[in-house]
Amino acid sequence: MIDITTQPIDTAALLRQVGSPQAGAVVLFLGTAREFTHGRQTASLDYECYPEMALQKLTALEAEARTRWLLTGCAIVHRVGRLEIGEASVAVAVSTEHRQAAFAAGQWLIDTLKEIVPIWKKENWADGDAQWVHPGLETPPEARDATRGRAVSGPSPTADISSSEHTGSRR
Amino acid sequence: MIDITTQPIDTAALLRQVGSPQAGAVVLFLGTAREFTHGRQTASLDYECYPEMALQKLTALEAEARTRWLLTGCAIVHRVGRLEIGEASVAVAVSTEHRQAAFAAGQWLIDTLKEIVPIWKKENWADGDAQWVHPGLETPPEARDATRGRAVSGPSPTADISSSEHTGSRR
Amino acid sequence: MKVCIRLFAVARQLAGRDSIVLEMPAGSTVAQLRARLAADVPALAAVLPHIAFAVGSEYAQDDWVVSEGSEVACIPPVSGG
Amino acid sequence: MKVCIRLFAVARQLAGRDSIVLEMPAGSTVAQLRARLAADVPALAAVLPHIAFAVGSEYAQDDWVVSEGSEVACIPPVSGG
Repeated sequence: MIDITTQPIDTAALLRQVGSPQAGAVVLFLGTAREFTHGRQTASLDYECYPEMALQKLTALEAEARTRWLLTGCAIVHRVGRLEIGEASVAVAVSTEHRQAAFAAGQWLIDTLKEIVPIWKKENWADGDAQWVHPGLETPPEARDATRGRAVSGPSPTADISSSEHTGSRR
Repeated sequence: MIDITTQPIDTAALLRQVGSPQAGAVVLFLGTAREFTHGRQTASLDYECYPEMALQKLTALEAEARTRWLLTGCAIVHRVGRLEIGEASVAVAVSTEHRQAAFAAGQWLIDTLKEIVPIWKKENWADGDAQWVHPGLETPPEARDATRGRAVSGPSPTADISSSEHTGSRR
Repeated sequence: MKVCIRLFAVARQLAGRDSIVLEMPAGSTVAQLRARLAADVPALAAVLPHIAFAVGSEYAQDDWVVSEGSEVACIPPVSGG
Repeated sequence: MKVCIRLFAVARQLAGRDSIVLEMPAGSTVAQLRARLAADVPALAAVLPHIAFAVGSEYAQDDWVVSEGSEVACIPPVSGG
């Protein structure tokens, strides 16, 4: 089950969804809005997505996970819009016969989601600044909502997406 | 938070319990009663524990996990008594700043719980047989509730418990 | 041909709009779209080298040839999860 | 000294009781308890080599000396989780 929603994520429904008489293990991962990042306080987060592509990529992720592990259940839900501190932005739930596969599949799903699914987070800092988070991209000054902004940097995630990429020309 | 209970595990309460403004990740593991084991059908499970020692060992597990990872929340609940297929026998919930630690701590906690905490499962097979599960121990015929029993075998888990073991004499 | 490019996150913010229509020669590649976008929307020039493109909801490399009517999107480095 | 041993799971089932009190010499070790238990409760003899002992809620090796009043338990291989 794949969903992108503006509503709070219903974890109980997700756990019911992936439950199965064939399952001996369930792993639920939640990404939650953290108050402090490198000591800087966050007031809230805004998530935006490219809906058609995000849904397609999430669906492809589930399909790929099902080729790698024998899943008795799988559900991925991403929330978009405004999130307060402590709220869950993403939930990944998988069930399997044995626990090793549930941990491995859950971790692979969230790791890969964070690399390839077109969803973006904006930090609304407590100091009034706001800033889109784009790992590897130094946000230029004009992209900041206030002047005290500081871009978050990190390795570019776009290097690992070749498996489902258009390469070469189409005609 | 540590608990051993005869009641269904309240996963929503566990998730609230481990939630924290400092947490960016939550991992919940559930062990659930599976209908088939090596093709043989289970009707229900009975769990029994040595309550004082099980609580002490679960408490020690949480403490050890907190020395290994920076946990913003940790909860372990094991259910005992009769469980129907699909019900959760155990729940481990951890929250951390970043997700890698949440997966690692969750997996270590359930792996170690299954090695050292004095809790036992009895399979009530659909064919009427019933049998305590003791990995590495061939259950002798007189320990079976019916004649078609077959002991579950596997590696002994008691080899790895030296960290909290009495060794040598006390006086 | 007309190509509509959807813009998200910092790209949308810098451009001040959520899509832009470019008039491109038939047979244009993603690289050519990227160059035209930088020329037409200078606010995007600095970030475009770091922005991926998607065509029809799939990531597309620079040599990908865009067809008329394709759905094209700018995909800045993602930060979901 | 009197030593009360709690029995769980298959040990409880085989012995038909959930504890047993043994009269042991002062200074007895876990190994001596195990031997006496096998002698007094023949139904346990076959499984006792595979059963761990706990004293005061800690796993105790064979050379551990049991004190009077200690809480002792037979711990068959565990299968919780």
